[in-house]
Amino acid sequence: MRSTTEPRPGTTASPPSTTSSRLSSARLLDLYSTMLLSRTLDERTWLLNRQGRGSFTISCQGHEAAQVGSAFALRSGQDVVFPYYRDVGVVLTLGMTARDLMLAFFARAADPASGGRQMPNHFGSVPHKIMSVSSPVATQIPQAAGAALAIKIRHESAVVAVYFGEGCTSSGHFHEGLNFASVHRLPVIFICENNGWAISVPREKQMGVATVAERAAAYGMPGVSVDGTDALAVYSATIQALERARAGGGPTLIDARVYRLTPHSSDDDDRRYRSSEELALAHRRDPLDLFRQALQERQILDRTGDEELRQQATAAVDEAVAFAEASPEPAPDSLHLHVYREPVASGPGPPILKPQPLNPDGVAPWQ
Amino acid sequence: MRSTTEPRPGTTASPPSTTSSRLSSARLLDLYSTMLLSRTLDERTWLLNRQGRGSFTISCQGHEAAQVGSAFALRSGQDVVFPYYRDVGVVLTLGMTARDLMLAFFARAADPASGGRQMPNHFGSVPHKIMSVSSPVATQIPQAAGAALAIKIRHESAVVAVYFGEGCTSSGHFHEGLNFASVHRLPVIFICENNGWAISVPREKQMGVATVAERAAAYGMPGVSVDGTDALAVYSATIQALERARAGGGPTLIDARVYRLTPHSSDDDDRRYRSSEELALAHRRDPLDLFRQALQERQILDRTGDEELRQQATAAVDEAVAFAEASPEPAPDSLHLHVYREPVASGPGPPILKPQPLNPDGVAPWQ
Amino acid sequence: MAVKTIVETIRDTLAEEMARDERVVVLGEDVAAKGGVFKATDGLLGRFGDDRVIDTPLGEDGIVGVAIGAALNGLRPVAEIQFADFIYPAMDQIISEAARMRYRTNGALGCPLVIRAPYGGGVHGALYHSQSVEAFFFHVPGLKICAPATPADAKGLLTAAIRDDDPVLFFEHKRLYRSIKAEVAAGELVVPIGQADLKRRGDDLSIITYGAMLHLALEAADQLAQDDRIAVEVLDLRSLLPLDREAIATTVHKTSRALILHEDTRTGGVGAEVAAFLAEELFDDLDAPIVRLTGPDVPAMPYNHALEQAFLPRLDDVLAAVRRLAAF
Amino acid sequence: MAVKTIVETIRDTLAEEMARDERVVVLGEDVAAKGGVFKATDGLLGRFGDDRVIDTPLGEDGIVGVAIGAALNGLRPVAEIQFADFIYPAMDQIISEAARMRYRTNGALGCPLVIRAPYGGGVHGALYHSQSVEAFFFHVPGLKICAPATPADAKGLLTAAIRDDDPVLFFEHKRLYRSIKAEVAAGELVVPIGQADLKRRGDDLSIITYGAMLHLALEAADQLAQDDRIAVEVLDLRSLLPLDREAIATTVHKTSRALILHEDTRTGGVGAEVAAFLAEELFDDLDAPIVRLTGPDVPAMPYNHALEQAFLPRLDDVLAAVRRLAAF
Ligand SMILES: Cc1ncc(C[n+]2csc(CCOP(=O)(O)OP(=O)(O)O)c2C)c(N)n1
Ligand SMILES: Cc1ncc(C[n+]2csc(CCOP(=O)(O)OP(=O)(O)O)c2C)c(N)n1
Ligand SMILES: [Mg+2]
Ligand SMILES: [Mg+2]
Repeated sequence: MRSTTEPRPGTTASPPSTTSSRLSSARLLDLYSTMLLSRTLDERTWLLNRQGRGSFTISCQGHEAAQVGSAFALRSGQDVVFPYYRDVGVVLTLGMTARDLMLAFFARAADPASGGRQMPNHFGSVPHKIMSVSSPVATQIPQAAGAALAIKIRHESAVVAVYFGEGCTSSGHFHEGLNFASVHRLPVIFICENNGWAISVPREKQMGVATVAERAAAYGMPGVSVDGTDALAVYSATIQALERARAGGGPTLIDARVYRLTPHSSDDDDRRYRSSEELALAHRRDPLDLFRQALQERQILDRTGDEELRQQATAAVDEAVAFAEASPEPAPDSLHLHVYREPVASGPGPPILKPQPLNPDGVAPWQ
Repeated sequence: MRSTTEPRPGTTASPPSTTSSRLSSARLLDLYSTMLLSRTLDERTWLLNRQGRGSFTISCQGHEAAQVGSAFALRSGQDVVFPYYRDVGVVLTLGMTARDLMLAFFARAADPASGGRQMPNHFGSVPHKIMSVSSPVATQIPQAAGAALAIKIRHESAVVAVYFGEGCTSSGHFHEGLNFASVHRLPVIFICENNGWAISVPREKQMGVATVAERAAAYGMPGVSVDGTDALAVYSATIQALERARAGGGPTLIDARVYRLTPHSSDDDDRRYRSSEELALAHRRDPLDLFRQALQERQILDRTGDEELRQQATAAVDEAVAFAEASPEPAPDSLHLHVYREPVASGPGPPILKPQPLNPDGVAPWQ
Repeated sequence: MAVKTIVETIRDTLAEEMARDERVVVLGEDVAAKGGVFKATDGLLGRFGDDRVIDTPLGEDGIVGVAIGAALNGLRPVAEIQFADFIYPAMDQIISEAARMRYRTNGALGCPLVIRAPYGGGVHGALYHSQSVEAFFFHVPGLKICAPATPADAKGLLTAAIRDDDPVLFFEHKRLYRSIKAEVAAGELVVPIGQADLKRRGDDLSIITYGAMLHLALEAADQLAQDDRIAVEVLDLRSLLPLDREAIATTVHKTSRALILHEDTRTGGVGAEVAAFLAEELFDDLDAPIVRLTGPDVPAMPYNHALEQAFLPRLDDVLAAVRRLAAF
Repeated sequence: MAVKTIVETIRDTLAEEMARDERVVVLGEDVAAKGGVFKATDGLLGRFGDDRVIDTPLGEDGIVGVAIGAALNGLRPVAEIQFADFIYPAMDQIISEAARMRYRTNGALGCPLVIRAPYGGGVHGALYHSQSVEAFFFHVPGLKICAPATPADAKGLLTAAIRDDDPVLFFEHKRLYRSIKAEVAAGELVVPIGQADLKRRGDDLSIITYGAMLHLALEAADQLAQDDRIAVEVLDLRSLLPLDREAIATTVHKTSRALILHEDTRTGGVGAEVAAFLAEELFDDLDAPIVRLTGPDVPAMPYNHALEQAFLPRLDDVLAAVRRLAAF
């Protein structure tokens, strides 16, 4: 973990830090498996998309260390988490399953996030305190401050973690959220997965500072710049921020420098705006490779062990795809459900007056 | 001018700086007279309000040095200025007159800002390139960046100056405006009249930093903290920012620490939220007194000279009040003008169809 | 029974609900020490402390965003927007987030939140302290909207709003804050959101209205009864969303003539929906055109007194409209 | 004459206007190197340079705020909001500032600005890439709104919008971007904002519509002419604000029956105003109720294909509505 101004990730090649970690070997393997599952699942969605079996995907690839590393510090079901659309690794760490995510990919009724209403990767799971992701970016940032306010008022020990890309730090939502959190010294961690691109807009066109960490100065909160391809560095930065939050020290902004290894989404063609050299360089710091090497160096993992874990991940994804694809779709009529807690009679006048209304409830009554 | 973190103005008592100024005696007297006129005019609006001759006023009192000092550095009709509602001193410096402001106070047709449509102090004057003030705060900040973008694209040497209170620095508009300006290194000066209160909300509940200047770090632009009760300090800070902007060095944030000597507006009762001691302390650093003392010390002004200037200011305000109060009101029918450049036929169907429409144009046709 | 103004009723109701349910918190600009620019939260800080009565930084986006997050995490926030005219920075949070939360989670997660905002003109508030903004939210399924015009309705609807499990916009007409006084019964009063109220009965013509215009309608109805022997029925919508289509249908079925009256500007206002509903569902019942009497299609109400008055629908306008309609 | 899609027409028109008037600049997220997520600004960067084709930081408030300031200082900005669903953060700048600038300066200062935004659904865009947002702006005097449904109208209206001295919201239905192709004459074409267009003539019934629903209406009209000998007249509003009340009155005066069709949700939609206008001004002409066929009152269009289809008005719905109305 470093707090200095650094060039775009991919241009440095420091080895992943392992010393600062207090994780057991079993936990380290767990962390690696979760990264692996995230990657495997993510890759599969691209395949399915190309096969025409799902119309959209958006990726965590390149962000897995930042996601799983940070989420490993959180307490599932206790801490309140606002992920964003790339956070496959975060939600899998917290307890959502490959099935859950594939149910969303196929827009099935059993999708726990939205019952197939939202796009894939718009996560959400009430038991895991994973708040609902929406598409308008950065809206979750002031909401995270609000969730932390509730914690503070109730004197709970939970912490809020909120995730977003560096593009979102340009949004007014970011400013108002961090400002509020800093005034009230709220227990919230702002985690930026800074991949240097907002779709096609590079960091230089996004902000007048070299790092997102510098933005923290406007709120009098620590801005911690960390190599986001290093899972353990992110883990320990998150632990520190958590401890600070729980001790009443207020919020922290973590700037996790990562690289997006895929186009923005299945609708994007990134060759229009970034070079293949840049991408190749980034692949040399693939967080999965780095973490595998670290585990191998520490002799926690060998080649066969790795092969086994990969097969497990593939099997889990295979199973999830089969399960989800066979799972029922929402009924067309369910379109009208859950606008309000109680169904609202938004219909026409009383039937007494118009026994045959032309248009009883706002939709075509003739169907 | 100091760029350090300092306590609330009113608690320090450094003498106004005069050395850094290159203003002639005549210009210094001019500066003082403009501050005096601002104060005199402002005080009169409170009187008129208490007399029931105008339903609203909002004050520049305590901010005059920051306003006139900064505006003295601008080139009227060339630089583009976005003031806010306290900026009596700014607009008088740039060439608006006591008559103009009194026409607005009395909501007369000849009010050059809005023809009596807006509240008093919602300034605007096309020939002076004073952009129109609205009530929703901070909206002018990204607009100032946009005006500066136009200057940059056309390679002009003009600069944009935009004014706002420290409360506005919490708004998303502030963030998006400064961020855009910093990315494009635009020729714009962000001038915060930091009086430590947003109506009843004190600085500590407004931001997690001690000074507004610190907010500049998030945009990689200089944040200059200046004693806003010292007209010449503000003047020279503004000159430096202007030179920087014109040299292509990009934007500057000036944090001018002032104190609001009146309640927020004629609708406010500030005894509910701030102590009379705090106010008394601030009165001891009344910018008008400080500047008069400085001029007296430099023997540019003596007691009779001051008395004369005061009489001139009073006479100008007397004349403006008489003129404006006698000036005609807008015609009620003019309500419908200037919604669009060209009047729009938003009426009913063609007269052929309905010779006697019940409601021809969206307003009561029976009147 | 005490005689109270609307603003007193709002304050007392907030205090009652805060005492009843500790999840209820109040936040907004100047709501704590100052007690709100209209004094609607006066005294709450002293009684409930600064954990539950929170002065926010200046930023409506943040106010509503924070309130949503707090609601998601178990509180029942009542956010104040100082003037309805300043609600626009919060549109993204209100429309994209609060209104869609339950729908997008397929019912898993609600957003119990009240946003109070003084609205409306006629108090020299000029372009930006006079606006009616209800129509923007009226087009957002997932939101509820209240616009009471009497102290009792203010109490009953605010109580219902705070207890509601969905986001409620609560618009308080600032011209009525102190100008309308009435008896308000002590003790709990809940007016269900979505129920209009017949404020006056009559057989000849229905005025459908809400907010400050209710009182203009009642005044007109009195005069028309005396001078013209026209019996006007006055329906106060009170809640705009859900819209009480049943009550609207019932009154127009009875009278066969409808005048829709609101202060907000005309094109795309709430009155358009009421008229469209009637034109579709009660076509056979109508004996006359459906007339809307509204503010004009200009951006907002000017400061100058004569212009402000020219904006507002007046008693004479209502009288003339009713007479024409009754004679149709 | 070249056959073009709507998105090609938009791109070419932007290029033509930029070539004609150097004050025209384009700004938004991903509009430069990427050429826009729908490719509507593709090639402009190479041709006009990065002073005039500007990738902005991620923030719609900033995009529109900057555009307003640029417009006040002599440019003619064309801002792109990547999806109409993301326009809400810019509401304050659009409504409080752009729309009210001329009015609040008593005519002294205009705000010539175009905001382009792809809108509408049926492309698996889910809740937040499918919305119709026109109704929010329809209630804002001071704004103009275009919603073309053919390449020629897209060209003519975009040209008019860029040359207009007032702020224009320009909504492009994303389902039509590439699905509708038609001949577009070379050379200048200006379609005045505020003029609806009769896209098909008929004596029996009027369908009043805009956007993607125009094409559904035309398809239905064809089928009804063949199968039912019902002659449907189809009025394409094209511009929503100013609303062409004259054209609406003319067609309904002729046919005496009106079906209003839009994809946007029902309550408080543009169709409500059209219906309310007719119910007030053409009451004597009407032979049947005014029927609206619209998207349902749910927060937005879901991702799941079956749910998405359930949201959208369908051909069968239009046929059934026309048949019922014609038989009334
Ligand atoms: C308010 C809003 N504006 C625009 C978009 C379209 N959009 C989706 S993702 C994105 C870029 C986000 O960049 P960043 O925050 O850096 O996250 P990343 O995708 O790089 O992880 C944009 C512009 C959106 N979803 N919401
Ligand atoms: C968007 C918006 N929200 C709220 C208000 C109400 N209001 C008017 S001035 C003000 C405080 C402004 O404080 P500051 O920016 O510090 O300026 P000051 O008045 O102290 O000079 C508030 C909250 C407003 N005008 N606009
Ligand atoms: Mg990014
Ligand atoms: Mg202040």
